[in-house]
Amino acid sequence: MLRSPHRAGLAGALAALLLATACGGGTTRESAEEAGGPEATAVADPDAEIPEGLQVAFLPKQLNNPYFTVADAGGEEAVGEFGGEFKEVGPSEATASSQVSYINTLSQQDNDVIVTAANDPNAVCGALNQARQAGASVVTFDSDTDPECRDVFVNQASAAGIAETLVRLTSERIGGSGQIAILSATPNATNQNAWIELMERELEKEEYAGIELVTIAYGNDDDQKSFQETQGLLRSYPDLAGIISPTTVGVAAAARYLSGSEYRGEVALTGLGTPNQMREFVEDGTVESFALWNPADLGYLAAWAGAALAAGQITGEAGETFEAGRLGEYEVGADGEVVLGPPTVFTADNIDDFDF
Amino acid sequence: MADPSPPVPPPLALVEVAKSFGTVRALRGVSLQLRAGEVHALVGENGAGKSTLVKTIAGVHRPDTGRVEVDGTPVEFAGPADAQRAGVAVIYQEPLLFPDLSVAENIFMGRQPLRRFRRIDRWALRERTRALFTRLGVRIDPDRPARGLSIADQQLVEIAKALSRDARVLVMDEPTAALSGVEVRRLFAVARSLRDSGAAVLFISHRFDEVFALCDRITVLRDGGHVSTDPAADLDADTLVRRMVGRDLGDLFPRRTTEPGDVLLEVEGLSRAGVFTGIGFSVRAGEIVALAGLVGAGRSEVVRAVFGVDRYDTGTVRVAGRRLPRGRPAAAMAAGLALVPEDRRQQGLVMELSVRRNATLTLRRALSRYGLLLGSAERAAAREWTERLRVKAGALDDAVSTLSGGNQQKVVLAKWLATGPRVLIVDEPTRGIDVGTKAEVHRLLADLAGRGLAVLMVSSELPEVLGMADRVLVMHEGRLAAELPRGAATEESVLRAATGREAGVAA
Amino acid sequence: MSVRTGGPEAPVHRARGARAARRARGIRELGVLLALALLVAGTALVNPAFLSAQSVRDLLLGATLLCVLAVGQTLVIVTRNVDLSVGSVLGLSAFATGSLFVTFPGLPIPVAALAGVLVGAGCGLVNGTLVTVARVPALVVTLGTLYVFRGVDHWWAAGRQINAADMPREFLDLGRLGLAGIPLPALVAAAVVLATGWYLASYRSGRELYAIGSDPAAARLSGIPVDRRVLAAFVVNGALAGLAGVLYAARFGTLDANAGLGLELQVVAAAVVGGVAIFGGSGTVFGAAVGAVLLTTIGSALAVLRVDPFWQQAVVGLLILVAIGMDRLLAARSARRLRVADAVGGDGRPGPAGGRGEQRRSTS
Amino acid sequence: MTEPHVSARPAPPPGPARRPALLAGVPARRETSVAGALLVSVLAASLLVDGFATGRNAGFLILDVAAVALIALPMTLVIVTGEIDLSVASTLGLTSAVLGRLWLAGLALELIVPLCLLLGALLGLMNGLLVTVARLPSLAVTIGTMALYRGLAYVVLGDRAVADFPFSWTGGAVAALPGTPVPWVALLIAGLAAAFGVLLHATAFGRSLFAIGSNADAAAFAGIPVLRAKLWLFVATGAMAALAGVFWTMQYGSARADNATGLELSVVAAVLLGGVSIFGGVGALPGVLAGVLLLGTIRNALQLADVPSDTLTVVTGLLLIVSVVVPNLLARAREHRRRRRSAPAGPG
Repeated sequence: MLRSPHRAGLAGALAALLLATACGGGTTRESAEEAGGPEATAVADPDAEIPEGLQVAFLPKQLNNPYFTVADAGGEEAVGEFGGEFKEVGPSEATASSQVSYINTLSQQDNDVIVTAANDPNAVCGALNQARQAGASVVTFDSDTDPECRDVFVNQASAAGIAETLVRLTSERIGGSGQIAILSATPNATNQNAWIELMERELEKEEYAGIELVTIAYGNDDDQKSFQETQGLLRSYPDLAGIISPTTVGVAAAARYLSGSEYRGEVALTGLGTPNQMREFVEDGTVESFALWNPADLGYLAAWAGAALAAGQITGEAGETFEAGRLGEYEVGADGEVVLGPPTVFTADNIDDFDF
Repeated sequence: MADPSPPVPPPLALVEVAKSFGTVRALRGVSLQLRAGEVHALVGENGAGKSTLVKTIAGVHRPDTGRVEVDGTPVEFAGPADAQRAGVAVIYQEPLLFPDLSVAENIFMGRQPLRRFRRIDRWALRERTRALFTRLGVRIDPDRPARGLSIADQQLVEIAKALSRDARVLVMDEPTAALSGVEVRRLFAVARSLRDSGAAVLFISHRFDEVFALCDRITVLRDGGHVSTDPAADLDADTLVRRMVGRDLGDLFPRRTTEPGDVLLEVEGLSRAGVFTGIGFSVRAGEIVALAGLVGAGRSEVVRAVFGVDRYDTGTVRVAGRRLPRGRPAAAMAAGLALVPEDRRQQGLVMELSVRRNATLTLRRALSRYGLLLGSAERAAAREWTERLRVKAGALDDAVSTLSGGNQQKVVLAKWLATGPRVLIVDEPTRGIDVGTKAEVHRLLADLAGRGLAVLMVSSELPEVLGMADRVLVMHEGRLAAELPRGAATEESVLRAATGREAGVAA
Repeated sequence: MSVRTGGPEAPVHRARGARAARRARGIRELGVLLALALLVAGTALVNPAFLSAQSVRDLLLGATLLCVLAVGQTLVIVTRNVDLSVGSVLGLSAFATGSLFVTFPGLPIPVAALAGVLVGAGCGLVNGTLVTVARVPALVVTLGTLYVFRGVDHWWAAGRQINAADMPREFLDLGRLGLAGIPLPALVAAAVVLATGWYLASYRSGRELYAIGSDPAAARLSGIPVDRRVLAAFVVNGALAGLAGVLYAARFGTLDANAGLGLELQVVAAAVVGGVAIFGGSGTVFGAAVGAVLLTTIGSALAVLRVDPFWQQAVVGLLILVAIGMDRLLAARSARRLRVADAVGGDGRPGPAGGRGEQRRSTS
Repeated sequence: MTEPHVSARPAPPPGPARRPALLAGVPARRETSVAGALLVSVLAASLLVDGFATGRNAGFLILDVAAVALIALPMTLVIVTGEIDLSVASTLGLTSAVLGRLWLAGLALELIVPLCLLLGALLGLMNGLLVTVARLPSLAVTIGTMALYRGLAYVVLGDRAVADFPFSWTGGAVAALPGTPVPWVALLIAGLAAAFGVLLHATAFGRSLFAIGSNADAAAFAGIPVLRAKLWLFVATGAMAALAGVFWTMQYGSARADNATGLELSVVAAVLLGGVSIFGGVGALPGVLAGVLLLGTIRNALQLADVPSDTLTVVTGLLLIVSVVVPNLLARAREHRRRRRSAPAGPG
């Protein structure tokens, strides 16, 4: 389907340019036809064996991102358990275009399972679908793509669970009233937006009536930018009582800024962070508590989900179940989502139990 | 060379120095002694090898064979710094200034007076510069940047630079070309005082009056070879010219008799603020008109404006009665104008490109068919013109930079003649080319004029001006100072007008 | 690129009278300073918190890295070269410093810092050698080493991240503490600016850098050891990028292989905005430093003003264009004035339009 | 020294009558070694890397380099004249953002695309005017517009992504020619490459570009409208960057302001690798195409061989340096030898 000569569009545009003719009713947003992914017609067989030597490739947003290094290590553990071959590839810059190039390579290499975290929910779609047509099972984790383009999405935590946890942590810390701001990654990060939306809904609840969400800032998951944005927030909103940063880069940068400023201990900060990055800020009192799932578990589950797909135990339909090694049994939810579980809350009491 | 070597070895000597550039043999075994306490003149035509000799002394070029001796000891200059350490200072023909730096810094670059901790002593820097300028009798602010200095001022800064080195050997490569009479006299006074304090001075000039006024001995170079070295007292100008040219002057300039036809180039009231003012003249078919004057008088600027490479503020240019738009060389070319520019390497040719590409650069459109420019058409056109002008080139696809100066100039001429011009402007047509080619170029110009072209020739060489031109226009400080018909044009009358000492027939 | 003139139509001579020239040069740096003052004042009017002690500290801290890098870049640009690899050098040196602490936990801080600087100097040496010995244009060399150094960094880091916890507390404090309210890194940057500026203005070799950029051929003929000076400029620039890497490590505490990614064009932009001519020969480190502060302040000011942060980059781009446009305008105006003045009065000498040596020079 | 038959180099082999003529315009130097390197790496990859020598992979490879190739074509001409345009990737991004914005506004793609190309031409025109009329150095100008255009892209679309383009376009962009694995965009690139190649190597305009790049003064003295030529090249570069932007958006099905960030360096690297001198005056379009494909091939082969991306980065950089250093050193060695040979042997 993708290979068919549907090139009328661009060629037509060139022709239109050449003839310098304005056109009347062309392809507009309203008339856009829906793109369809490959149809999932297979039937799940819950008892199917996971074949030996399954080739599982992890394609994170970028290499050199410690979060993904941990997640991929979890994946490697799982792949070892079911006797497959693990590999991790990826671009050194977190761009969708280089990810596409890697997906193409993986499908060219006939990998059985591709586990990826998408840099752009749509840009990688075409390549993923092509890989699926070539026989690969596609699992997304951390950042989903358009559901059309993958078989299963392993969600780190239910969006509602994250939103609820973060709002609760903040509220506890600021005593239930005051101005708060959100420091996000990029505005088109799917998961960030979902969480922000749910946090806004959560804040509408009676118990949080005293809390006002004043703004959302974007640090682009860039340390220095997040650092600057934190400064900007505190400059613009002198009465700011709390910041929620549901991104590991953002929360670490914000914590570092606060810990070196006069606002330490004055402004409540919470968010999603890794224990290793946040340890010193918990110890010095900048941060009281923060949350995260265990990325190693996330990778571990994603690998198992991929194996289950490849084996035919599941097809991505809601209600199917599969075994995920030490994590036990999981069920596929609506839209092919598998949820890892509620986030872990880290405080000074338990942070030393974790090393990632 | 009759005179015996002095008992004291000379501060600097060249022994059998030869130097080639590609196929061009710039120096062929030249020996030269610069003695302490003498001003030594070096004369020769352009292209005789003077500049190469200077650059060898300066440590820029290393001789292929032969050697340089300092105080009788052979030395090898690895670079200009070595020569400077040996006490050689050079004033180049083209000033080598750093436009962004102040005049004082230009003079003392690398030798700035220092204070404690090897810091530059700005105060001393300024004062020493002032002192130098006082000695030269000029007024230039030591703190102004070199950018924007007039040619003469740049030359003076160069002279000050050389003076500041307290050199034992001072080389001056045409230092007076842009200077006024007063400045020249001051320069001579300085040179003499240097000589009297025991320095050796090498003086290069085209002006025989200066050579005879200043110098103790005179060396003549021709075609890269040494011709003679004699005490100035034993020589006269005619002998020098004969030795420089190697034959009688008459041979160089073809005799012609043509009746001037219609006016083909007409310039009226051409002005560009600060460059030239109120220039007006005309050139007829079959006529060769020379535009003479000192370097920096604005001659090249005028012809560039006429051709459209530079803009002008007011005035008109007409070719065969049709007015040319300003600043559009393409339009000038279409009207039948051609300009062989002054600086062959920088303006006339694209040195990296092949002979073929250079020769057909002006014909790009004419040679295209259906918008395509094919190599075959290009090659044919290039071959035709290079053969007509007898360009000596290895292959048409060789880079033009591999040719000798004379052959390069022929390529430039070929490129312009190929456009079939009605008016040919040549700016310094024989600068830096050998005598043989020079004569060829002169014959060619005469021939072209004979066939009805209007030729406007800018030249700094008086013999060329006097030998070739039907009329001589003389510029002085951006204005036309005189218009002299062939009969009235003499070395003296032209020079007088060029130095502004006397107004001739106002144009 | 076009080291040659754009076109010969008007061989432009930035002719200026002495006073005009000095004034113009002063004006250029004053102009940037004024723009900075206006920006700060304007922002402070809208939000007085912008001038609070904390905020000013943040501003200074934010400008530190760019400042140090812009100073080094100025050294190179002044010689008519450019170094695009500084972002990668910073990343490499930052990671090197961090890894040293990981490998040798008890390492004295000065040793680690020195090592970081040396890593940078080594990178600079590679660039400088390729430029001077192999005679490859600096733009090409440093575009290549931009990839190479970053690749080495990635290969070394191999997905690891060095966290604040891996580095000594005292080292991280260097990035935060300060003297009399001024953060230490900002003091270091100020020292670098002053020292380099002083060196460029007061030492022979410093002035020779300008001479080289002003006219490389003339510099050679004047006996200036051009290659050695250019090499030195690259090495010092590398060392300063290394120093910036050390400061980065101290300040951010979290190091992965992407530190300083894409910083190179910002650095060049800071220098250009600060009045350093892109084709060498003129400009001061003070200008470059003010340019760096201006660029970072724009970022902070827009964040404080809650201007859509998306505008930030566009504003920076516009600023660069305005800066080089102003340079050009000032030069053209004083050239015209001098040309006319020369023609009308004074010693009546014609202008220097025939100056051959001038024509090839860039009219930037 | 005086050969009676001044003839061209013996390079072009006998072939159809018009081929040598066209080829003669292409100087055979650096670009032949780049083409050789391309050939060698393709052969080596085919033999050594599993899955490289398949039609499908070739398709992937071409799609990967498509945007770089499209922009490298006009960039070659710009660099040949001694200028540079670093704003191309930002022009691509801004085009992509505007495309997305207009699509959100409900316009038809058939209308949006020409508008985008026009926009690209205008952005190029702005660069060109700043370089030619204001006489600013292109390096500085395009560093400025690089920031400006990318900034405007964010202003237009923010950090959003617009992705709901019809499949006939997104799928069509990456579609293959019927019956082959070759994406149709290869044909587009080939056609445009031929057009730019002819323009550069076989027209009066192209000839003048080399002259401008080698010596702008001499070019002006030869009546070449130096500034106008440069202006047009910047316009063409803008338009081609916009075309690449449209293609990129459809290829990835996602209009974003940050599309193709940093691509300008890849483009410049490919052009330089292809033998174009950064100082202008030297270069050939076939060499640049070979350079683009060489970079693409090496990337693709190393990826298939599971070589990590950091190695790819190093290889790209080294290739660029080596491609300039080696010929430079060789030329100097040759010059040195020639001088030593010719010096003592001059005829008396």
